[in-house]
Amino acid sequence: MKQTPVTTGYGAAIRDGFEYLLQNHPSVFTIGQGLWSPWYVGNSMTDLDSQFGRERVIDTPVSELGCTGAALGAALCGYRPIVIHPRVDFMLLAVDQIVTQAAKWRSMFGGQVCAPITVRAIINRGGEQGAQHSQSLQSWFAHIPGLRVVMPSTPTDARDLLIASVLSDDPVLYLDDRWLYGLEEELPPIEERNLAQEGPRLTRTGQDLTLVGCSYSAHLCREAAARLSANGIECDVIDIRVLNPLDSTLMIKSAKKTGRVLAVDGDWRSCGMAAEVIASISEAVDPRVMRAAPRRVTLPDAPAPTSSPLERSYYPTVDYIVQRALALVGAQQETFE
Amino acid sequence: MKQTPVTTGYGAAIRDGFEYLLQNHPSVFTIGQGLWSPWYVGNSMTDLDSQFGRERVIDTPVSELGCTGAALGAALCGYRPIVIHPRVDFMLLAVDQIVTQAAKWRSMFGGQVCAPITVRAIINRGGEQGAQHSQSLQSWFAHIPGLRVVMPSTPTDARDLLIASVLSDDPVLYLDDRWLYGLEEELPPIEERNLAQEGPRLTRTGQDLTLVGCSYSAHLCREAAARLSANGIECDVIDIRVLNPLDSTLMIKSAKKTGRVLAVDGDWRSCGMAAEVIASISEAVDPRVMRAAPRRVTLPDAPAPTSSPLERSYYPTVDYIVQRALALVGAQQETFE
Amino acid sequence: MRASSADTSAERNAFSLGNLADAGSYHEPLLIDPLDNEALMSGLQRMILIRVVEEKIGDMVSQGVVKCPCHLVIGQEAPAVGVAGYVRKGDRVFGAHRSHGHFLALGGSPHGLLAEVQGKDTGVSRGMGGSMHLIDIPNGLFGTVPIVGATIPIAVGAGIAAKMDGNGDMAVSFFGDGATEEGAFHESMNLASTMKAPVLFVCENNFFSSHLHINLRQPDSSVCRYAEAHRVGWARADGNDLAAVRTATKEAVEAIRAGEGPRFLELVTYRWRGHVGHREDEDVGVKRKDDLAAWKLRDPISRLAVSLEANGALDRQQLKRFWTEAHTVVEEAWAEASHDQYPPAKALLSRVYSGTMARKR
Amino acid sequence: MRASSADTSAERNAFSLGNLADAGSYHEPLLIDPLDNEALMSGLQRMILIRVVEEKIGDMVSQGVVKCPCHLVIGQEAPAVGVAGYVRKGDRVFGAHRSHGHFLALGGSPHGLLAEVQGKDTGVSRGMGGSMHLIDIPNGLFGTVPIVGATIPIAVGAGIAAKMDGNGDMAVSFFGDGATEEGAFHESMNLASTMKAPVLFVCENNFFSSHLHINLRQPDSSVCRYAEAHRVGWARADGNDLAAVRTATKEAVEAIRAGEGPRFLELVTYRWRGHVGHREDEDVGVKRKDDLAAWKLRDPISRLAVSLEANGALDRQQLKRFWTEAHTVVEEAWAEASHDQYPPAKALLSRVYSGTMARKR
Ligand SMILES: Cc1ncc(C[n+]2csc(CCOP(=O)(O)OP(=O)(O)O)c2C)c(N)n1
Ligand SMILES: Cc1ncc(C[n+]2csc(CCOP(=O)(O)OP(=O)(O)O)c2C)c(N)n1
Ligand SMILES: [Mg+2]
Ligand SMILES: [Mg+2]
Repeated sequence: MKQTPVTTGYGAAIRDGFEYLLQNHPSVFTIGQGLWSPWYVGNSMTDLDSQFGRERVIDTPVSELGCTGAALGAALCGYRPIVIHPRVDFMLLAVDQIVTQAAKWRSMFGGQVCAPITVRAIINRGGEQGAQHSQSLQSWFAHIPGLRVVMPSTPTDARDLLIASVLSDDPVLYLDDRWLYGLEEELPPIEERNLAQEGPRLTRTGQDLTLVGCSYSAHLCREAAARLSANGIECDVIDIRVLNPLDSTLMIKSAKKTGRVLAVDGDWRSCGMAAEVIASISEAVDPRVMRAAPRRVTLPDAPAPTSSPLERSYYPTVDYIVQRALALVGAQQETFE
Repeated sequence: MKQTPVTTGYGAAIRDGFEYLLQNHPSVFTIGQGLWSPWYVGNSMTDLDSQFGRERVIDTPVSELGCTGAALGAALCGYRPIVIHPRVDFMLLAVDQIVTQAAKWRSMFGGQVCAPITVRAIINRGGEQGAQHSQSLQSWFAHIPGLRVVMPSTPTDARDLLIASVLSDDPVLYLDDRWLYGLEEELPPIEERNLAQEGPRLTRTGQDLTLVGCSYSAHLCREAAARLSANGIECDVIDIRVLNPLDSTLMIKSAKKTGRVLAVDGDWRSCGMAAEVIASISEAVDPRVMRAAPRRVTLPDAPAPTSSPLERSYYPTVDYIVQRALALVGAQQETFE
Repeated sequence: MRASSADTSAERNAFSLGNLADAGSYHEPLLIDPLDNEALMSGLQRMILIRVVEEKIGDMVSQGVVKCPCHLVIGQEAPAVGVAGYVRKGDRVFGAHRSHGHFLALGGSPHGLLAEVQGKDTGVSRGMGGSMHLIDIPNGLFGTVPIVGATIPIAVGAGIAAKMDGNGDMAVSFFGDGATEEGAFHESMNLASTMKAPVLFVCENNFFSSHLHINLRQPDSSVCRYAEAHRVGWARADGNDLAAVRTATKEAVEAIRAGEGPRFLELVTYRWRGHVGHREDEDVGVKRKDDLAAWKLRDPISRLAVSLEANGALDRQQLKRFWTEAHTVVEEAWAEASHDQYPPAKALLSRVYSGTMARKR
Repeated sequence: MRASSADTSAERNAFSLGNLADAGSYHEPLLIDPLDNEALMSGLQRMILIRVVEEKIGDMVSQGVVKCPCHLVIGQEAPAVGVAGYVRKGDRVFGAHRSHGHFLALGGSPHGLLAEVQGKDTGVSRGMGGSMHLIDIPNGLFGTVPIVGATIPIAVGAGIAAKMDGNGDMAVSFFGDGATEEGAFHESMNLASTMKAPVLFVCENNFFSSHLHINLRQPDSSVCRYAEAHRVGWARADGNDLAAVRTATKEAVEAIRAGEGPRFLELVTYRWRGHVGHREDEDVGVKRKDDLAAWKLRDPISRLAVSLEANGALDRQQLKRFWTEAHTVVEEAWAEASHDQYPPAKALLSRVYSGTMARKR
């Protein structure tokens, strides 16, 4: 008798990660807004409170800075808290605790303490929510030494990188994107991984072009690569996965092979993750090897709109990436004015 | 009888800007911590309170978020407040009001309001102050659409760009660096400028290498260029001045001419301003024109230390820039493994 | 002067909501000063308009026509209308995520709101804001945004501006009980108190922040104790009683305009719909369902109508007409908005900076 | 239940500092319970050690030998020492920018501190923190940092951890009056109160935040009103009276360990030096100078010494020995620290992440 494979969605996979952690690691607890609500954070934490008790799954007042600081405090005392921010935008109120405190305590105290706090924030954009409910800002946090930044693009990674983040002795920002919650896959058994050993991954190989992205953009890159392949263009696709500290080995190697790079990111352009990809590659690859100038696909230089027609043109799409990739591959003839 | 030229220091030039604004524009006021102190913000605001009254020069409780929000509120009501954060680190508590509010209100309300708030924060590093008193983070703010980011590197710019920032109808982050306060120059008469027309400036020309930096790094670049010139290497030096929105025309043009770029920045590397410079150039310049891979000089990937020997090795210096520039110029023979 | 909290335990009672929190209380007719009849009649009309607009939006949300997140104010119409009665030209009002009522109470156009929630260029925010970002400068609404607590310091700044202007104008900050948990709230109260800024802080305490009851988020259910701590004069009133809201507002606004500094109002009320969206029961448990049934008997509209009828100021026919008129206005506005255009493509980049276009990507 | 601030005006007096704020008061000998003599004697010794260390650091700052910013605690020794007397193993203490006293009161080594302010590898933070970032886990000091208010929520988290541990341990958060203006303070108080976290909040109210008197930053000078608002049991005491500090701490700590949740202490005191650095008069105007002279008569050390002498617990000789011993300890520690090594170059990158090196540039 043949078994049909059981697939798990991205949101449910995150929940699996929480369940595993709460079950196997007594030092883990989670704190943040919406944890006792049936809907606040999608299906990613459903009923964890009844399963593990409201002492370990703590819903909070509307106090982002205070709650993040509290999680850090518990982390300094041997716990491995996961603080939840249902939107990146809300988390910005807690920047001091994440960037000026958590990321720096280890180095500032000569390596005598570690702060194994995981800050999980959700990118929850679209749906006409507008400028204050749509920011992702991974580029900001990837800028900060001492803070590991993780963005899974598949259900397996969503689960396993969550576990690795929480088990890391360093502070970690873990960002998941609600637009990925629709993805499903068959999950392998859980394996505890060392986050320090995780990094970018080559998820498809080709000779013509290197596509680099993280999180939902990595997903878009994979889709675009499939479409481009149908057009006879074969891509290396790199899913960044761990944005900070960034290991650029793979992307440099790929750029040397293809000579062409398209960096895709769902954040803004200036000083963004796509800029980092291009800078890292440009610094390390002999320009004579490049067959075209590298290019970025990012958000336009504007806050997120609400109106649906504007929203549709705001976010990078597979179509747009394909179109830019085609231009890039034809770009040996491109003229630079 | 020959007159000796009267020179003004960077800090005093900022004070001149405040004085001009408060004298000529009744809608201007300033609010923040330390404004009634003789020493808190160096000599950049000395005695403004007694000169213009404590209703227009307002010292505040230790409430960064509240005071920044209050300045924004006054800006929405026709005033042109300048909110002062004596250190960038303290300003991070106000990120929501700067990034999620001020930078977005215009677009979010369909262009019906403007928020002419100027946030002035001071980069005040060194002196063994350590990790929480030394951040600059211009790269963060240059990442945000809707927020103009200004970093003057000369006394004249310190004064005139402050005035232009305050008179701009957009929210502006104006960052000055205490390490520049020692610079002196003869100031031309004040001229009100349109900030939207201001941008990077070529402060020295040469054929061999393009040096790009902002604020104190622009100063280092100028010094390094003088030293390199003595070694027969002539540099284009670009002072970015306005980091966001970034006009990359000048740096692209220069890179096409010199074929070599060294981007210097006093902020961290990943997703930083130096990455943006390199990405902007790499995207726009035919790689065949480049004579070497572009390079970055930034802070190392660590929080600021306190101990003086570590502090000395932490910040980019003229020596280090010269050394990297020499390597770059010899880099046609550089091997890329 | 050694002292401790033991010394002050007695008056902690002043900070309990008592029967104001009891869903079963406050069903009897309102105490109305006949001098206030006229204002209450127009207030009633305004509350009915808000109710009808909100029900329309709720229907359109349920049909999937309106897609932006809408936080309906049904059941909480009185605070907005009561306070708006004392807002004059020159005052600046700020709201939050649940601000359709504030917008309409100040005289905002139903068409402008209904166009905005559809993302149309004719919306009050030109289609760039949706339900959560409303603005109406001509009517004194200087902005509403959904970052909890964010407009509170902004309102203090508007108060500072009003003080500098010297015309006796004030700023008004509407927010919920949840917002009092944000540090921004406390920083703002202290700043306004210290600077004697003319700000009216209005907390609509509806017991809930999203799914969470205030008893799970704070050690006590009345938030006036914060005003007391920050030395801001405060008053608490039944937020479902337009007459009581008006009285409390009047006193507070007089003090503010007299230069006495900020004032704080806690208006106790209840929302009928879920935190976001059109449903009644999207959030939470049984207790809330029972309470809701009782709170519906404390409906600010029908209780006022009954009282005005008892008073002789209102008759059945007139009341019916109020409802019909509101429905007509709303249906017409909706129809018009439905035919309006979306913002042009260039709106995305042309509205970021003053006078210049932002860069495409 | 309509109510207003008019109803509570009477007990606002409980939140005034009264003569605690009067520099001319509290010069008479302390009220001492002879049972406390032993603890007070060792407290006296500890306060003397703090004073001598601080004076040494001040001298070294003035000579330019110590370069990192130092916020001296001279004149404010009693709160740290008094509270430390009730800190036990398992408790976690957090401080801020002015924390040399907290470090030493908990038993921290003078050499570790003096090496740290010189940036030496043997310093308590291995030369990576300087004066403003101290840590001493073995003695319960879990960290002090100079971002005002930042350790308050962190301490609440340590309290939550202690509660989860279930051993009756507590967290202690030391901060100044200025810190009560940060939103983080209020969010923390509410969180601790709601979660009944075992946290002792200790506010050393020295009237000043940098150059600015509390009357220019807040509408009232006692900060206990915030504890009252957040429903955290509080007590206020003369922060220059070690016996009073001990009594207040004892009561608070007993309540905390009994599971009653957080407690708040306001300890009224005064700093003798400028906000930062060694000088007395770096900051401000004449008023402060006059006050300082009077506050010096309220010196926590000499007032306690006089009282213990009156009590018969202490004699002149012994007191002299305390000072001499402190000087010897401090001079030896300084000399040793001066010869210690700086951190190795690789410390910059090897301490950023656990187990891996960060990238160079
Ligand atoms: C800073 C921030 N944190 C969290 C949220 C999510 N959120 C939106 S509305 C809301 C509830 C606020 O409750 P309250 O202030 O009482 O207003 P109400 O919804 O009851 O009108 C929350 C938590 C947010 N929008 N912003
Ligand atoms: C967030 C932040 N804002 C401002 C400062 C600057 N600052 C350092 S100490 C201090 C005074 C704080 O006063 P208080 O809390 O009363 O402590 P004290 O100095 O009196 O011990 C200020 C404003 C800072 N370090 N961090
Ligand atoms: Mg509410
Ligand atoms: Mg103080």
